[in-house]
Amino acid sequence: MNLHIAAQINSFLAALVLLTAFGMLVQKRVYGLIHLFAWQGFFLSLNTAIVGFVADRHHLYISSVLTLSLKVFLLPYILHVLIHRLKIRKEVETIVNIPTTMMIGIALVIFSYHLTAPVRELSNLVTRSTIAVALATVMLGLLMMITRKHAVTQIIGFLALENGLFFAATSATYGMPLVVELGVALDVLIAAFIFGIFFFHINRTFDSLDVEQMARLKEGD
Amino acid sequence: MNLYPFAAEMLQILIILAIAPAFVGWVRMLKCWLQGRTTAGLFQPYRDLMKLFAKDVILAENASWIFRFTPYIVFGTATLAGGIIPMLSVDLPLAASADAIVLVALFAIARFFTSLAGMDIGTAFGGMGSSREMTIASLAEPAMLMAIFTVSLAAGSTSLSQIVQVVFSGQSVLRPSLAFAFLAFVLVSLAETGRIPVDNPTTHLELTMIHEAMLLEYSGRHLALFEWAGMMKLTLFMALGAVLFFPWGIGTGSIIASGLAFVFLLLKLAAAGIVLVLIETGLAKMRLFRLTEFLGSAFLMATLGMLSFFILE
Amino acid sequence: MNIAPIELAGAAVILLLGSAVLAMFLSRFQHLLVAVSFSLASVASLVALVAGAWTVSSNIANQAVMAIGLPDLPFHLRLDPLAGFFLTIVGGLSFFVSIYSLGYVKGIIAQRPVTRLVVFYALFLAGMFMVILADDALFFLVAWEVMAAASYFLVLFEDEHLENRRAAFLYMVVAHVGAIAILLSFGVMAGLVTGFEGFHGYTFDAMRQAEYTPAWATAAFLLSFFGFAAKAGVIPLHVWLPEAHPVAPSNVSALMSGVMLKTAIYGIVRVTFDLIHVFPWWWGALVLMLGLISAVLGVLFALMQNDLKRLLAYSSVENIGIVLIGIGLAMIFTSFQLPLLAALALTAGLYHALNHAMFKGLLFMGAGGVLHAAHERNMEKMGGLIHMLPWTSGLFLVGCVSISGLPPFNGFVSEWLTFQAFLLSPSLPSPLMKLLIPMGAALLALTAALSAACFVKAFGVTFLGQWRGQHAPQIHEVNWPMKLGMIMAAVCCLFLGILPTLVIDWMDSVPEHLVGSKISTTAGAFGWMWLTPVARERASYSGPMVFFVILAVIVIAYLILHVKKGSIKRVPLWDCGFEKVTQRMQYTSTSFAMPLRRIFGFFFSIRERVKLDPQAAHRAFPGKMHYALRIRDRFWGWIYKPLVDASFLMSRLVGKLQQGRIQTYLIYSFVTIIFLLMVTR
Amino acid sequence: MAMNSSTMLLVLLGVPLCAAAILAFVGDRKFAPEINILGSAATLATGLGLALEVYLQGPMLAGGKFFFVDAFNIYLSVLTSFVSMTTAMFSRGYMRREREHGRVGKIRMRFYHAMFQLFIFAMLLCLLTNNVGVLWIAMELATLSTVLLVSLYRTPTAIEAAWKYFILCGVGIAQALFGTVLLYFAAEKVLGEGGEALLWTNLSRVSGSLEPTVLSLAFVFLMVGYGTKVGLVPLHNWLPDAHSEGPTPISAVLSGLLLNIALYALVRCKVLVDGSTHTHQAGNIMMGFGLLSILVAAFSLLRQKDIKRMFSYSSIEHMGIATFAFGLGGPIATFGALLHMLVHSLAKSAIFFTVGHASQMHRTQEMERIRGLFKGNPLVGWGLMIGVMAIVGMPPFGIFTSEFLILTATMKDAPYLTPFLLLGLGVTFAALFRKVQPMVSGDIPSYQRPVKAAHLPVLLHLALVLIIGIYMPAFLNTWFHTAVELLK
Repeated sequence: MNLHIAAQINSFLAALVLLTAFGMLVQKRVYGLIHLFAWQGFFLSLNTAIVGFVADRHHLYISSVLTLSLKVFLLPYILHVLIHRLKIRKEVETIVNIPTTMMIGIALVIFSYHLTAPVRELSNLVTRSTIAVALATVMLGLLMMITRKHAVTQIIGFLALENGLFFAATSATYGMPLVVELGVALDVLIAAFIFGIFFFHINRTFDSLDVEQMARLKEGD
Repeated sequence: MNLYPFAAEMLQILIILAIAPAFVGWVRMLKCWLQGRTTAGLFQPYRDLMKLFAKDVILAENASWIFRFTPYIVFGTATLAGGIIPMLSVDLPLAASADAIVLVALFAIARFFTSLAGMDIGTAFGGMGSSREMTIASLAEPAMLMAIFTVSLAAGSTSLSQIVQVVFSGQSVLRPSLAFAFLAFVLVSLAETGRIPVDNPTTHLELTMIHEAMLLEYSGRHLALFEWAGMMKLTLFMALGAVLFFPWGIGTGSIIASGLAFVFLLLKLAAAGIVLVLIETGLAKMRLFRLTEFLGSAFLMATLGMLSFFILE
Repeated sequence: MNIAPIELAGAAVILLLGSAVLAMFLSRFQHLLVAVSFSLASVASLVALVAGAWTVSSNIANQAVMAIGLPDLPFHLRLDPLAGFFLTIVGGLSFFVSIYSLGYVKGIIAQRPVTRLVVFYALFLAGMFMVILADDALFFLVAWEVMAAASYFLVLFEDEHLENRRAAFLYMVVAHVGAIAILLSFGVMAGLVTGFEGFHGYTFDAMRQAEYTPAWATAAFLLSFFGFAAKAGVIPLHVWLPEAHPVAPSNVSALMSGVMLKTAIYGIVRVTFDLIHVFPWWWGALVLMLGLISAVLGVLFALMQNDLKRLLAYSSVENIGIVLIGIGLAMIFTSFQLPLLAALALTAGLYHALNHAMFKGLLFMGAGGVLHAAHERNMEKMGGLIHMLPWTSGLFLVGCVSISGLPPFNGFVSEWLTFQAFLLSPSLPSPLMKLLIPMGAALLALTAALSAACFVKAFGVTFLGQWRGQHAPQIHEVNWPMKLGMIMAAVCCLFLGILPTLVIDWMDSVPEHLVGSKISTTAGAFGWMWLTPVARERASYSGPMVFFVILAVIVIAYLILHVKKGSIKRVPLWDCGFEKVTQRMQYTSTSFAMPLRRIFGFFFSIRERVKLDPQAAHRAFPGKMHYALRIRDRFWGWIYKPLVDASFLMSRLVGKLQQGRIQTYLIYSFVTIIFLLMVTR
Repeated sequence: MAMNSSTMLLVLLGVPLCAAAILAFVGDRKFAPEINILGSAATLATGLGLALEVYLQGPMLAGGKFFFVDAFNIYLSVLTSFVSMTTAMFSRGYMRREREHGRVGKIRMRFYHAMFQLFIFAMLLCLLTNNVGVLWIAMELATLSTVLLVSLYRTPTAIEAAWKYFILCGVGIAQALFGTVLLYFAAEKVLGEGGEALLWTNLSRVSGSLEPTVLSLAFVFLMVGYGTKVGLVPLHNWLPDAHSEGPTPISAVLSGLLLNIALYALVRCKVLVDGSTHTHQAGNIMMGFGLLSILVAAFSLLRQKDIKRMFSYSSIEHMGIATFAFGLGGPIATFGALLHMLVHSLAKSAIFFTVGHASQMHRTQEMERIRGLFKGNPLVGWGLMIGVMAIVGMPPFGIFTSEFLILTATMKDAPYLTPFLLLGLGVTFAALFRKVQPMVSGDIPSYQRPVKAAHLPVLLHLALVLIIGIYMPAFLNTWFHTAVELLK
């Protein structure tokens, strides 16, 4: 297929990624969050594969497969198991109310569009328009971590942020060198295990996963 | 080298030693006349000294060597001071060895040791006397020095004989700076020599006495030395004022001149005595803490003198 | 064989460092340790003294480079007359004090191990020597801080007492802040030299060659002056001094007051006259003003003290003030191109520095003797020691007379010279200066008079009268090394007082180097007996004459009065017809200072409380009275407390940044990114 | 034997990895600490050998351009392996006592030892890799390997600290990855895509022709990312918690080494950005962060109660100084900054050793209850005192030299900032002394227990700091100068 269509598909997927990001921002239920995260991962890997196909970078296939296995199956599975094991309340309450969060999110999207303008001018790739989306996803992930007061949601936000980075990598530069991709994937994997362990510890010590309780170490009096 | 200056030096010292009691006697006589009492005569002080010298010394048990050493050092400094103030002649060998500042310092030595002697015995009065003495001194000395500085700025020198010469040869003596300095000097010398209104030399009422309180335990030759030194100090201050501010007739070399100078000196001292007595009978003794104002005004005078030296002259 | 003075000085430093290391190994045999290391210290000090004196007299400047420090910036050493002069001061006093310590520290062994004292004593001396020898910014500061740190540990020696810890802490903080200021001033000077393409700008030589713009020169001067003033205890930076000096062991306080403050003076002279060497008159005016303030307030605070060593410490503030007066005058004269007068003023200042080292060292050693014998620092409890400590009291008296500026001792000479410098101010072109500077002379006179009062009190209350405590303790005279140390210092005081001309002849190369003129040509013009700084007509002083005439009169009078053997009867005190007088009726130091406290009270924050016994029959006849007096100097409340409060407030605010919730932290980084993106975009 | 440099380099990285693998199984045995020490010692030996090579032959590429050794990173690698060895020595006795006190069990000991070596490996990889991407990965690995060490004691505060460490550093490092992506994006234009484009050697070669706008954008993310790891205010909040809650050996290496590594990464990136933008913008940003860190840390120091927490704030302050100096640029400031990184990590880890002993002697980290160390245990007392003297910049210790250079350079280039530095340093000094003096001085409290202190590490570190202060070896000097050339 020609570049034009590829570019359209690409930007369409980008839109979907952004959508899922927003979805996570407003989603209240934990399982919902995990599903959305899985979907985002799926779009991501799909996008990667397409970019790999269009620009025939074969190592992108590998990373797409990695993404698929890691972010669509493995991580959501782990999270499921954990949540099941730890019997977490299904509802997760936010600190800031949803509409405000939305507003901030939109502002962030605009901001990141504005920021990435120079990069867009420079790029001659089909995927150049999507870098703004990538940055936005990163920002939204961060925003989510800020607005949620639950360990699991924070982790999901963190992973979403990671997704954003990955998306940036593929969309801005047709993917980082393979060794880097692998390394990043490895790190994510380790991180996954670590937060798994953490959930247990936190749950045991504070008998809930509410990070609000973890505010003993402080200076202010 | 001609021995003349040394002769003049010795002569002057001897004269001071000799006439100091007489001057005090003169002052007392005047006072008696003013207060309508009969006088003990001009020579009573000599008799007192004789008597004291003749007496045995009685020391407190815990008097240390300082107590016994002090009278001598007081007397010594007074004598040296007598040697360096040019009264008969301006070229005294000793005068070169000590200038106005040293003169002040000499009196400071005497005071320093006197106060120590006052504290040596360990009575309340001795300590009180020393404390007050040092307080007054620390206010009086700056004023004194300022007065002298004014004069020495005018004369461009701190060496006494130089000052005397300059002022002597100076065309006009009606310089405002000198006038102010003189006023300051008078006030200060009242304080330094412990006269009314600062201190009453004749009192022995414990709470009012200052200088006497330190000498309370002294007797015999020690007391005599103190008394004599005190008389010399008074005389010297008067003489100093006389030669610094009214240096007429000061000798400049020859024997005749010195003889003339001696006559002039006697006249000046007589006049000074009169002024002193007038002041003393005119005023009453001040409270200790009024002295701040008294000496403060002395200091002010001196400062004004210095300012007027820079501004007016 | 021929060796340069600087090699001698270096040898002294190495000897000291060696003895410090040695001391760590000897710590098991305390007595041996004391004997060995303090004799080493005294030898080293003597060597340094020789090196310094030699340099000054031979009027040479020789340099050396030690290949340590940074490879690009090895330690530069230089021994010129100025350095030599201060090396002489430090070496001299530390020689006396080291001898003294041989006896003094032996007395401490019984109470506690003294290894720390010994080690840091050696380091302290080494530090001071190195400060004087240093010829580049880095080495200077290293030496400076070694000195500070060593003295800090010496102050902390008896670290179980709270007051020692407080004092040490305060001292260290002030010293370090001062050191940073000095560092920055060197930064200014070095920066102007090279622009930091290389390291050679840090050498003093390079700084000497540099051309300074007025603004930068002023910045450098102000910074360095701040730093050095903090070390010298110039009011208002003096608060640490009266805390730190009293609590240190007395031999150390002698050194701290006697010579450590002088290194700060050295620094000021070095930076202004040598490194910057072209400056406007108002620098001098500033120094002069601060000097006057320190002199007057210092002596007033000293007067109010009841702790002997504290009193001495405050009087150091005063004397540093007097030194600064001389230096300030010299700076003013220099800036108006009056080299001869500048030389006079500088000589006066430096001479006073020398004198102060001698008599303050002597006094602190004496105080140490009292402490050693009576285990008491509070004068209110002492008295009558002259009968039990004849030597100590006599030597202490010498110190008192000298510091009170009475002829024929040394204190008077330097004050006299300073007065002369003051009286030469009419030759200044600026009318304002003409008018104002003589006022300073009045303040100096006030200082002199007050210090006389202060030391009458110190000596009188401590040594004269009778023991004020309940029962007089068994007090023995101090041992010989201590006596020896004090005697030597006392002899120096007399010598410096009687034969100033010789000393001034000797030290004349210093002003010659710095302000390009010397006063010995006039000073010694009429023979060694007559000190005539400018011209004989102007002023002249002959120490020997004064001394010998007074002596002669005393002897004559004594002989005359003792030809016939007059008997001396010892009787009890005359009690003025009161009840039996007890020793509790004596004037105490508080009551002695009372009139002056009333007069100058507004300088202090005084809280005075008199409580009458409630169950007295009538308030005119109180059963007993309770009297409480607390005197503080106001600067603490004015300057330091606000600073402390401000910094704690600040830290509370900063603490609010971090109140534990992870979301907040995330927001921080979020905001940071946004902000930075805004900035860069 | 003569290994060529690249094998030596592989050994250098391999040893800690193997040690980690071994210790993962036998880490709870009696001889585990010895293995730990042995591994670190071997690492150090190899590091020294490599350093010698570099010193003789200059910078080199190895492992097919994958590794790169120059004056800048070799001295940090030697430092890293050295401090890790001394820390291993220290942790031998320390962890045994912790185990006796029942604070850690068998599994955790195993975990501890393995992770310790893994952490060393990660840091060395960080330093030696030539690939900016791998640099990032190694950095993340270093974080992850220490997260669970921080929570080793499983106390609520420990877990909280570790969680914050994990999340904040994770987020931060993610920003860094974004920056790296942008960097790659810009590099690709010049170098063409593929692994080549992320090699630092290539990047620095062509940095002049990299797109400035992109790089300045990238630098923001790199700055925030690695800055979080350096612990620069306001990204520092995890640091005091993490450094104070973990076992003391870990605090020592975290404060002494990891911060250096992060700063290293930051500086590498700055060089590229400067090369491309030719403005002082990056420098200014770093100066801003540095100054803010110095001031905030200084004032926070005033209110500390926990001894380890206090010293982690002082680490923030010193990292601030180094960052400030690197931002300031210029030969002398950079020289000072490099020296500062070295001496700070030596002095700081020495302090943490003594602090560990002190807190074990009193069974607490509360400074109120730590007293009389001079008398109680001279080594610990004087070690702490001298260490603090060094850390606050008293001569004749090396930190004074570096601060001297930095401050004077500041006086030259940015005089208006010196008052703040003066304030910061003054307050830090006062704060530290105010707390330390009572701890060392005074009489022994009743509840103090004697411990057998590990002499060698403390003495070794302090001696080195002293030597560097009064007599810096020539080879160090040449290294720094070549490094300064690299960082121009």
